[in-house]
Amino acid sequence: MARALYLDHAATAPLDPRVADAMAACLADPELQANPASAHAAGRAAAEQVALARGQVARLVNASPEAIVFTSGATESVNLAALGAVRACGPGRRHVVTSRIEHRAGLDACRQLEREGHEVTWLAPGRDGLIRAEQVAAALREDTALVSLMHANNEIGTLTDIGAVAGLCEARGITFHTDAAQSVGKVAVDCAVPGIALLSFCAHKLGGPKGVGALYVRRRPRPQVQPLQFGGGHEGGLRSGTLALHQLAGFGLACELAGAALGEEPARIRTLRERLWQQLQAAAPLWRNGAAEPSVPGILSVGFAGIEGESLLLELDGEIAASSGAACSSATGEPSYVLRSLGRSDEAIQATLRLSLGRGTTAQDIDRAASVIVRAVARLRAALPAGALERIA
Amino acid sequence: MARALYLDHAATAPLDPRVADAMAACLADPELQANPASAHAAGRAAAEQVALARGQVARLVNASPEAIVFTSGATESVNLAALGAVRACGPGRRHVVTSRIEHRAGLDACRQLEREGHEVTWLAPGRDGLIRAEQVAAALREDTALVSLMHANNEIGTLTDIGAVAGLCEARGITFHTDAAQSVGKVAVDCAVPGIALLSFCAHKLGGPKGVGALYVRRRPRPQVQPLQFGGGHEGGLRSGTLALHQLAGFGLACELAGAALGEEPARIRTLRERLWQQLQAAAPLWRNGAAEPSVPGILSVGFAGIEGESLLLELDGEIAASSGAACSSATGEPSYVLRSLGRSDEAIQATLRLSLGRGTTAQDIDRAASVIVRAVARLRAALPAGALERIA
Amino acid sequence: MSAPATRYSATVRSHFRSLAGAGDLPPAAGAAVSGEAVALDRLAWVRFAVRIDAGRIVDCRFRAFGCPHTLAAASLVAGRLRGAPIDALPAFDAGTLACELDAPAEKMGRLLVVEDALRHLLANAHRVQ
Amino acid sequence: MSAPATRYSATVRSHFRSLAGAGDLPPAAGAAVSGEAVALDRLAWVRFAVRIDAGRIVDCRFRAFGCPHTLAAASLVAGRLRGAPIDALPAFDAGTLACELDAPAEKMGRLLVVEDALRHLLANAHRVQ
Ligand SMILES: Cc1ncc(COP(=O)(O)O)c(C=O)c1O
Ligand SMILES: Cc1ncc(COP(=O)(O)O)c(C=O)c1O
Repeated sequence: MARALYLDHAATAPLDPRVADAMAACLADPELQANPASAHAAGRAAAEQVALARGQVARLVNASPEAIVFTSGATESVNLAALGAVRACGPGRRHVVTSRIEHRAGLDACRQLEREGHEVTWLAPGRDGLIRAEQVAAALREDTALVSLMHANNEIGTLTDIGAVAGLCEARGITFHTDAAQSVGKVAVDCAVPGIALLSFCAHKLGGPKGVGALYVRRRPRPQVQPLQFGGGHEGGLRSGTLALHQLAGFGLACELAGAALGEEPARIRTLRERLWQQLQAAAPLWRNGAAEPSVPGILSVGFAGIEGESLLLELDGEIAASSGAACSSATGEPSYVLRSLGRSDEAIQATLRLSLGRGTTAQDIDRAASVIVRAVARLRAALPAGALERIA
Repeated sequence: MARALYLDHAATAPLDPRVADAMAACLADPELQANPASAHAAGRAAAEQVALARGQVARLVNASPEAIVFTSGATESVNLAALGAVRACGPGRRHVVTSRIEHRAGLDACRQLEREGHEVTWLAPGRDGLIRAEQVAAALREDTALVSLMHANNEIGTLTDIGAVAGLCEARGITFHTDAAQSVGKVAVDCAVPGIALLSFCAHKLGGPKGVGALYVRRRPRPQVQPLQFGGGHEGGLRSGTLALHQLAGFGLACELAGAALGEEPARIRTLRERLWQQLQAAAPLWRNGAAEPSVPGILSVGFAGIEGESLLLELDGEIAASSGAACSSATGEPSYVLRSLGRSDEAIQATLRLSLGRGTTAQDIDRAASVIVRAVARLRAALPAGALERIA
Repeated sequence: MSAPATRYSATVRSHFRSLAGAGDLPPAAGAAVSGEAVALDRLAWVRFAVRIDAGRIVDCRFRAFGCPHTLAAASLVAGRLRGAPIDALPAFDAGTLACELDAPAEKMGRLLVVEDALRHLLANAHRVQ
Repeated sequence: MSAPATRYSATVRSHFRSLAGAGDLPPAAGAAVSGEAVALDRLAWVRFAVRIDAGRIVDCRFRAFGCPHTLAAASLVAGRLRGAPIDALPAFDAGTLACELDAPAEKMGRLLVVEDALRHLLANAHRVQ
């Protein structure tokens, strides 16, 4: 069986082969085996490589290297930002603003803050999936400790105007965090935008390895952040634990490569996505979740009337690897709360496919994917009872 | 310049070349690039490899695979155990028992618990570096939530009788956690010993990659643990975040290899360590920190009268990579609190060298190391003012 | 980012792949009888149609919306009904279907919809008799 | 697990490697004078000894306990004193030593011990004169 066409880059992107090579070289190099925190020559050699990677990562988001805290991934970054910033606040600031469409990391971190006695305002998106700066403005209070809103949504790809939100927070002295796991390396992301205090991202969404991420922590003024894990005091005291050089080297190179591709790649991917959307019209009735723009280029969330999601996935199994709206957002498999908060019915949610494109995706791939999906949808619909097409939408 | 002799295995062990190869293969395999949480064929293939690694890791500590929670390293495991178990307790149990010689991860996590209003009993070791079960028994209270004691100490290698301590906790229904980062893979470690509820370890001390570790969480009865980071609900809800297959595969293989070597290797290493200690007698006056036994085989902490630590390290630079007592325990470089709690003076602490052996260490290495150290100590002592040899000890 | 890997038995896969028996009854001699059950909250909707002639089910077709197990169960039932004498029909309930398809426990709710559709079919068929 | 990587200048490395001037004064003509300073809390202990003959320092030796910068500073001072006329000695303090050795700020405390030992030496030398 030929390998399935991979259209699940938003779940994780395949490791860039150049990054794989660099990591393998790092793992095999006897000179780079020491602990970067060790004072001896071997440790210093490792520390130099860490500094190099930190610079590469920082550059992609226009930050200074000292503002980058390495973590184990975006889940940790988001938790460190949200839990850390709020727990570090005095009792006078107990209010948090976030949205209903954050990634589970942000959502569950804010739920934990509620359990810890904080009050959370959960902004709801419009039917277009967008959270607007005016909603944030209306939610801010005297005692707001943190605003945490994702940049690009991982299920529907829509972008929040974080510049506008950051500006609001800046004006009021409120810490603003954005989860940029789905946007860094896909569109230009600039930490120097006034008001961005904390910004989360990770390597494996942009061609780097899984298990490593970063939190940008603004230097001046530096937001107070309580660490999640304590220990030797690495990463400016914010994130203790031995640094994994091969992971950082892979992350660094992936950032450099993604940065170099930012000129052409977004437009190419966006064009492919719209081509896919056009070709899928042959499977009408269907709908698109979330506004087409503003968005990151590579994510298309589409629902097919009369389709049961699990059967569609089995139809596509071995042909196309994609995510289902039935279970986009968790390791446990519940219907997407993101699509639900866009006002979709549970039936419509489960009939959804998230197709996400990446660097390796070609026009040929898109054509093949569209024809496979159109055929699969047609076959399942051919067996539907009368009336089902209308009721499942 | 020939590569320095690496005697800093307790800081981090060089990656086993077989592990490096397996990880490189995993990073380069197009079939293994998906997210192990994805339902499609590619995701399932990755999930199968995760299960394999989980089994290998579990086997080394005689646990069931379901009891293994993957983390980013021992620092995270220790924090998850200590902060997690205590935060999950009701307000009725506010007391924690630990020691003054824990790794900074355990120490700083317990300091954080103090800041959160918990009461911590800090057990002091004897001059031999040992914490005794009787001390624990005397410290237990009605409201004790957690006992957290390391198995092998990372600076002096001494072993705590965790079976005895676990038994005490078992009898009283108290959660017992042990930081076994320095013992797993070095001596037999058995999670099935009655009373062990939580056990932390990591890959990079036993020939695996940096940036990955595990927390053993007993199944029955399962200790309550509040996660450090929230999200998709991976790892039984205890540790959310995308799993990094290449890291887990490397960890798994390293555990398998370490397990296979447990028959012969500990005795070999212990013999080499004692040979080193004997040969270093030529640099008398000198002393050994901590009891020679019970201990993990590979750690020798030795102090040299009249020696300034930084000068000794520079003498050895390029010849021997080892850690200094002046800065064993942190990324920031303070005198060792472990040696201080053994009753050593600050002068004696800074005159200390931690030499730690590992799988690659040979008898030849030991002989060379001893002669280099003896020569270095002699050269520095030759320049000492009269009386300094006696006063710095 | 995705559903837990549900594994499908060979029987499920083969019925799902062919969807044998899906569609409408072709015109023929005999009485056409149908039975249907819907439970959209369980994502299952199944309709059986049979043609009965001389005390025997001479043809059986199904239409269904649902997961692979639901579709496979409907297809399996349709195949077994075809040719069966009306007074000695093979007995099916959700339990036997789950067993034949090696379905996980969480699929029982959906298989009950198949069972319901079959029950309605049989009730209608007996009324026709 | 270890100290922050302290970098050493070429001057420090070269003096540290040779420890030129370490040891005791060999017997010779002229008056032997010494000066010493100890600060164990700063891990520094330095002792200079010079032989003075005909208004000139004809030999200088040091003994020291301390970090590479301390040892290098002592060695550097000893070398410069050797041969200097007693009424036109080169001027050294911790600042000039730090500058010559390219020492980081945290080493000033130790270099002050070298300065102190030198000061005591000179005081004793002038008394002998
Ligand atoms: C928007 C967003 N935030 C956070 C995460 C979590 O990232 P990680 O898998 O690195 O923990 C993801 C991806 O899973 C994501 O899409
Ligand atoms: C006893 C002990 N616990 C915890 C750790 C922390 O491990 P990691 O570097 O994997 O976070 C170490 C090593 O640094 C250790 O020796």
